[in-house]
Amino acid sequence: ACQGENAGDSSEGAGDSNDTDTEETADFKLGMVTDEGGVDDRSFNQSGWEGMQAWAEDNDLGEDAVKYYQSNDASQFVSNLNTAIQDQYDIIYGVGYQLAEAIDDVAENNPDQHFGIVDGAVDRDNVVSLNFRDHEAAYLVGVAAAHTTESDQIGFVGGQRGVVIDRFQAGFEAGVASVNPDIDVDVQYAESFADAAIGQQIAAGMFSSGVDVIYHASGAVGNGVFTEATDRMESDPDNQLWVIGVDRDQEELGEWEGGNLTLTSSLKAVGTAIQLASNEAMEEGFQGGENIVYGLAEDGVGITEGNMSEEAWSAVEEARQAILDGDVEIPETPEAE
Amino acid sequence: MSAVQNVIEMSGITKEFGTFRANDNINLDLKRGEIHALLGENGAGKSTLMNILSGLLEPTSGEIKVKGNLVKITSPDVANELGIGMVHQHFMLVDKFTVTENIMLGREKSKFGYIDKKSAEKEIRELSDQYGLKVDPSAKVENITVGMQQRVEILKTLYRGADILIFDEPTGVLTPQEIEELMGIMRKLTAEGKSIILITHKLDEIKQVSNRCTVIRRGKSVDTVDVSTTTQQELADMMVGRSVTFKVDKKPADPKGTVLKVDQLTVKESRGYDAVKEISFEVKAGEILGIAGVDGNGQSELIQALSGLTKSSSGKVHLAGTDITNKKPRKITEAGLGHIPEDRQKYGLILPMTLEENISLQTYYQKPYSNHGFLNYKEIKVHAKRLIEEFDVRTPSEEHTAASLSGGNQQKAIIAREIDRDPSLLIAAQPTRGLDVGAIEYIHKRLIELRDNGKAVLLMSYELDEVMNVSDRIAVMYDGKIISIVKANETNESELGLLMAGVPLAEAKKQVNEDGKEKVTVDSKS
Amino acid sequence: MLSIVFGFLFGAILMLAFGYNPLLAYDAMISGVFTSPYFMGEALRQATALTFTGLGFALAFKAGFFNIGVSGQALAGWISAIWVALILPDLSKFLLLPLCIIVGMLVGAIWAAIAGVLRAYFGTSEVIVTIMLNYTMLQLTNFIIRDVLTDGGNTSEMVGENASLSLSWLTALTQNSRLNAGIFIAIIVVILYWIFMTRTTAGFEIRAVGLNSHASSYAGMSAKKNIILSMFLSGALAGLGGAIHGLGTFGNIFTQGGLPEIGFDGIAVALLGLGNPIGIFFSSILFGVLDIGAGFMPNRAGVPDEMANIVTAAIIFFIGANYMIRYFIDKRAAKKQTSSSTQGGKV
Amino acid sequence: MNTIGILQLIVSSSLIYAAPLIMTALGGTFSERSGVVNIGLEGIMVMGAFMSAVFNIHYAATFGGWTPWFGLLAGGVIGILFSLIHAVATINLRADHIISGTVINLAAPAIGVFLTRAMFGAAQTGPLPESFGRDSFFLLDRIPIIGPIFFENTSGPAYFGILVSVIAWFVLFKTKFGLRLRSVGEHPHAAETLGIKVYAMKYSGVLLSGLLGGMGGAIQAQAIANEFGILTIAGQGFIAMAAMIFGKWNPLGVMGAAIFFGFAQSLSRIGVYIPIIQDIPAIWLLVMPYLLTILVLVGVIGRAEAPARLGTTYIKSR
Ligand SMILES: Nc1ncnc2c1ncn2[C@@H]1O[C@H](COP(=O)(O)OP(=O)(O)OP(=O)(O)O)[C@@H](O)[C@H]1O
Ligand SMILES: Nc1ncnc2c1ncn2[C@@H]1O[C@H](COP(=O)(O)OP(=O)(O)OP(=O)(O)O)[C@@H](O)[C@H]1O
Ligand SMILES: [Mg+2]
Ligand SMILES: [Mg+2]
Repeated sequence: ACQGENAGDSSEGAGDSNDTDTEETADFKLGMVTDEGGVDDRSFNQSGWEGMQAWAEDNDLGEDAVKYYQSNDASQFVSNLNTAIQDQYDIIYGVGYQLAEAIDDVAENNPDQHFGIVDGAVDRDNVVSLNFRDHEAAYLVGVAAAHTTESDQIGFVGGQRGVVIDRFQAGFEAGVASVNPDIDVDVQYAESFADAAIGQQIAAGMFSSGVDVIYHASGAVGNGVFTEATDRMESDPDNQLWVIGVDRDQEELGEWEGGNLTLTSSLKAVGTAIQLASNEAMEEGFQGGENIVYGLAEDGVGITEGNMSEEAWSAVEEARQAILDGDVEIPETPEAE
Repeated sequence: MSAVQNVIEMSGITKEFGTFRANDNINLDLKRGEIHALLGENGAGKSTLMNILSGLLEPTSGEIKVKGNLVKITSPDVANELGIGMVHQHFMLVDKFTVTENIMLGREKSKFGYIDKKSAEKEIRELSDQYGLKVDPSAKVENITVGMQQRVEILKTLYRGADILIFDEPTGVLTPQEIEELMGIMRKLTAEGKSIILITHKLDEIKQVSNRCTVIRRGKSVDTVDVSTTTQQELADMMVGRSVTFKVDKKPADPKGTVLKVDQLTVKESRGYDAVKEISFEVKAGEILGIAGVDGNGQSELIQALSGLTKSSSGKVHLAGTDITNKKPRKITEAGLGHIPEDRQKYGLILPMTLEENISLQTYYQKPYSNHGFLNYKEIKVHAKRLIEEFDVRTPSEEHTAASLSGGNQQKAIIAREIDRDPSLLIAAQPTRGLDVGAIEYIHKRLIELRDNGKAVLLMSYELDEVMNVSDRIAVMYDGKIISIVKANETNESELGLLMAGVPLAEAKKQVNEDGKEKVTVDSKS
Repeated sequence: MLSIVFGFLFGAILMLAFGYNPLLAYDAMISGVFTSPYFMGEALRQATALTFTGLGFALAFKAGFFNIGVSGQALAGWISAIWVALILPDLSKFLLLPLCIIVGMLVGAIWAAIAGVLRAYFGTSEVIVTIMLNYTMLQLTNFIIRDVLTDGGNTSEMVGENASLSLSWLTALTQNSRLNAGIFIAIIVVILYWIFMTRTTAGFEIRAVGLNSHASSYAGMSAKKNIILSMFLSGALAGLGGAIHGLGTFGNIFTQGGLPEIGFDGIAVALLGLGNPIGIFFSSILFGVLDIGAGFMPNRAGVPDEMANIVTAAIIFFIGANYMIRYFIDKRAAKKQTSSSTQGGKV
Repeated sequence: MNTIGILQLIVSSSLIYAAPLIMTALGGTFSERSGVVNIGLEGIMVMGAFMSAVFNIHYAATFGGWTPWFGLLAGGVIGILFSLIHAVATINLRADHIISGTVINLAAPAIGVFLTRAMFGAAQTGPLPESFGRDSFFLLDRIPIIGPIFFENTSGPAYFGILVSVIAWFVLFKTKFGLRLRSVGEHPHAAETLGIKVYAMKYSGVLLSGLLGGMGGAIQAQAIANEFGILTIAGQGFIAMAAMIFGKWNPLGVMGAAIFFGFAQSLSRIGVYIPIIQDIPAIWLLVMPYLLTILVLVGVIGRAEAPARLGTTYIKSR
């Protein structure tokens, strides 16, 4: 198969200096197909790609061992997967639940090719599914929120309703309730992952109604939530508001003149999951047909300390331990209203 | 410098559009205080020449001297500076602007960009008083009469201080009264030392006001003559290059049964008031009924209602025995109506479509032009070719767009289409507007031919001559009503003029008689 | 044609300016698509959907309307076709497939006709109405997927074999691409569209109304009827495209954050094809190739795939500005002429 | 929440959404008043958002709190440059206005992201150091009832937009420039015979749309999204176009329409705090802004009257 001599160019960022021809050296190679958003989305896709790069470096495989394929539209998933197949990889990962159907489809037609789906489940012998206990992380930030709120009103802003965001909502609500069942969680969906103005409007409504901590799981919509919070803090610094970030450490979004209002962020280590799964596959063989779920225990999800109070942090630590010990049951779907 | 000075001298003007020569070595001079007529067939190159003078077009070659100085008129602004102003054939007015805005546009009185409307309005009022150009400065142009629009155009040039005025076919859209008024204004302007170039197809107007006349044929100047010593016939012959007849040749009418019967028809105008008020009349087979009247007295609305383009609010219309009241245009067409619409480019043609498609615009859905919803272009083409030939529509081919035809030929195409359908009634609204005498002659002939074949014709025109020469009976409309119906051969221009002004028939006859006597005495004295 | 060359040239210049190798990029794009039956199949599959949305936009455009809502109408066709297929999985293929497609087409048509009716009877701008209906359809579709087709999920079930457009020989021929029977429907529709617009009285009326509504009503055509009809047909084409995209490309539907790309690309395709159905078909293919080929540029040539969009935009720009190209050609021709004629004069 | 609280929320959250729309729709108004259709507003917003984000990141240290306002200017400038393409294409090269606008919409996101990748190594710029934040209007916020509702902690850019609307209205209807601009959109031939430079006026119209559209994008980036990425402008340009038509090409009407869109959006987001509205099923609230717009348009506003020669190419007679 032909791999462009310049393949390194597309793998911007880390370890880009090595220009020597390493075509033949890589004996285990990974491909990745992004979902809409691209590899440098400072979030999900990027985390996956960085994980792959780190994996290549750790195993001294050279940069040609990993490559990504960018999708701008849902219709490109299948063709990107097929492009990747032509380029011959040991495992091709699809990042994002949107790719599940496409992987299912392509995996059926290419039984000898190994695939991985991140954040989704495909039940085939040549596919490994990597999933996350998002609800565990959401639970922890829920605990943090409950220990931080003064008004006993907390907000949750979801992007588009669906299985994945449901996990966030359910975990978060459970976490809050575990601290104080009387706290009101105001749940709203933007029905968008893009329009920040909607996020800002929702946040404005929530803060006005007395909410003082908002957790968002809504992609770019969340930018609007942060904007609204910082705007309010700057005009009224005495009234402390908090926002909780999602998927990666969103501390930088919470900067305002007088400090930082990112209470904490729930983390989802897509890259770690890919690294772990790939190493295991390389050493012990491909985990075809398995659905490997990464939670707190595997460092697949996590939480940042952020700007939590000590009290909140120790409560979070405690809750984490309880989860690890299997002492709490966290729901994956929100309670029906 | 002599007392009689040439304010304009155009010499050897040539203008080419691509390979086409619209002006070919034309010479023209204009004396101070003179009204100089420019005469020529459609497409002879009159507007082109004047557009060059007013800075809209640049000549391919030739020289222009203004007040003795050689000048290059590279833009309308330059023309303005030189004191040249033009009233265009097609009004250059912004409909949605007020009269004041239109007049001051480009020469706004302003402080730091902020428009001083008050002082502009004041100046406009002064000008309008000075020359007797009545306008309402604050009215929107779309709401004023055509006559007033024309006065706005004239005011535009005066407001810019023009002393050389060009009028391109100014009377085509005016009523006799308005024309009369315009002639007066032109005389007044020249009396104040302004000079005028007048383009018109109407020879009597040339005789009436102008001093000299330059005739252009096919882009070349034929001659410049002294109007007082040249007859209308001579002018016309010079223009066309052959001898033309003015008198419409027609046998007396032989009316038969009623074709169109209009009963108590009332039509609301788009803004809601009644434009046509309980009108009743009939048109018989084998006759031409003319509708005379000053623009804006309900003629357009009447015709729109008859042809189904607007709905009437009460009354009945029967065409060849069928009730067509408020029927859809197609039903009415099928009941036997042919219609040459007033605005040929807006209603009559789809300019970007080919001539053949335009010629089958009324029949495309019928056999043999289509079959079960499918068009038969073979038949359409055959038909178009026949009509183009028969009606002498000048076009390179039937596949050229209607837009590529000159106005006269566009009109011929419409007439061909409508007459060929053999309608029992033909409504012809302003069928010769803006056309040259040759074309007019032809169209009048076809209308009379139609009548002689036993069809009914309803002819609406603001042109009194046309109505009188072509119609058998004349209905005069005033204020939405038919004030009177008179026989064409028993009336005269003065009587019609009075009727059009709303004077009842008996009164009008009386006045005409008295006037006539007076005139005779005046004449005999001189 | 020339515009396409200029478009690629422009892209090449831009790439050079940013230090990329345009030859490598274009080679990656072209050979990526054309050396593989699979990717040729994919390009054609993408072209299939664009042909429909392009024709849909073009039809309304001919009638004088700016149907910016092809996206929403395509989505309407997509969701309803999938919905029908999921409701009636046991119907025979013979019945189910046409039913799904027809329902998709109808729903798209009705969605567009709303704008037509409002325009005809209230004079409401179809531009605003179709923009608003786009967002409405997006929300509605996501709602239906979540609350009707699934229990809170983001992806509907796959439709059964009986509602599938795939043809095994076509799939085999193109090495498992998703190219499907839709391409043949597209070709048929292109021909039907051409016949309809140029050879039928209804098409004649739509063109006439689009060019001059006054003269059309004078000639007995109903402006209202034609406004509604043209929007209806425009939506039907878009809906058909959506249905075929849904059944053929995906076999399901999923919640989306934005309107489907095939809608806005369809507008571009229509403009590229200059409103001529054959032209639209070929520009769809060009778009398909660019779209699929772009995927090869980052990896094989190190050029960001945004470049493909820039090239596309440039091509359309040059087509729109063909006056400029004509102008220069004419000028050169004129120069030649004058020089030859002066020569002739000397002789 | 008490009534004043709800009102304040409705007003401020309507304005949040409206701010970028007002500017962009005003831009469209200038362009279309001069006779040039500009569906490229979306693309122009993208470029404005991109440029302001870049500016913000690079110059935050230099300009401090004033950065967003300079960023607004930067967005406007790039908007002008981008609209120049549209102007040249439609005015000189006689391109179809819609084709040219589509080109801009296609090219802008591609170029924006392309350059963002080149400059930041990612498809998003990341958070901007300085954003517009909230403003209270000196003294005005002290007015009882009205003050807190309208003038306290509210969107500065939105009020800037309102101010620009009033200026735009004045320019369009009260000045020499406005009269000339409108005359060119209505009847370019007439304008030409009066010595008005038709092309120059059209250029002004289109470039103004670039300026204002770019500023609209800059507001979206610096007041709302607080970054630039492919998702920063997601259809706002089209909504702005709708607002322009809705407002009948009159700057004040356009402003009203933009605020109306903000209001309708806001109702669906904050409706949960308002009695009665909170009982409406969510899906209805979600589609309400759009359906409400259509209903208002049909029921109240009726026929929109575009400039007479909108979208037609003017060819100088020479
Ligand atoms: N812009 C143009 N491009 C090409 N040819 C033109 C153009 N304008 C005018 N012509 C040609 O020049 C000829 C003269 O046109 P012009 O308008 O001057 O005629 P005219 O004498 O004013 O006719 P009319 O009496 O009908 O007004 C026309 O036959 C037309 O073919
Ligand atoms: N821009 C143009 N390019 C090419 N030809 C033109 C142009 N403008 C006008 N013409 C030509 O000018 C001719 C007449 O145009 P115009 O509108 O001046 O009619 P006209 O001379 O006034 O005729 P009529 O008096 O019969 O209405 C047409 O044959 C048309 O082909
Ligand atoms: Mg003329
Ligand atoms: Mg003429």
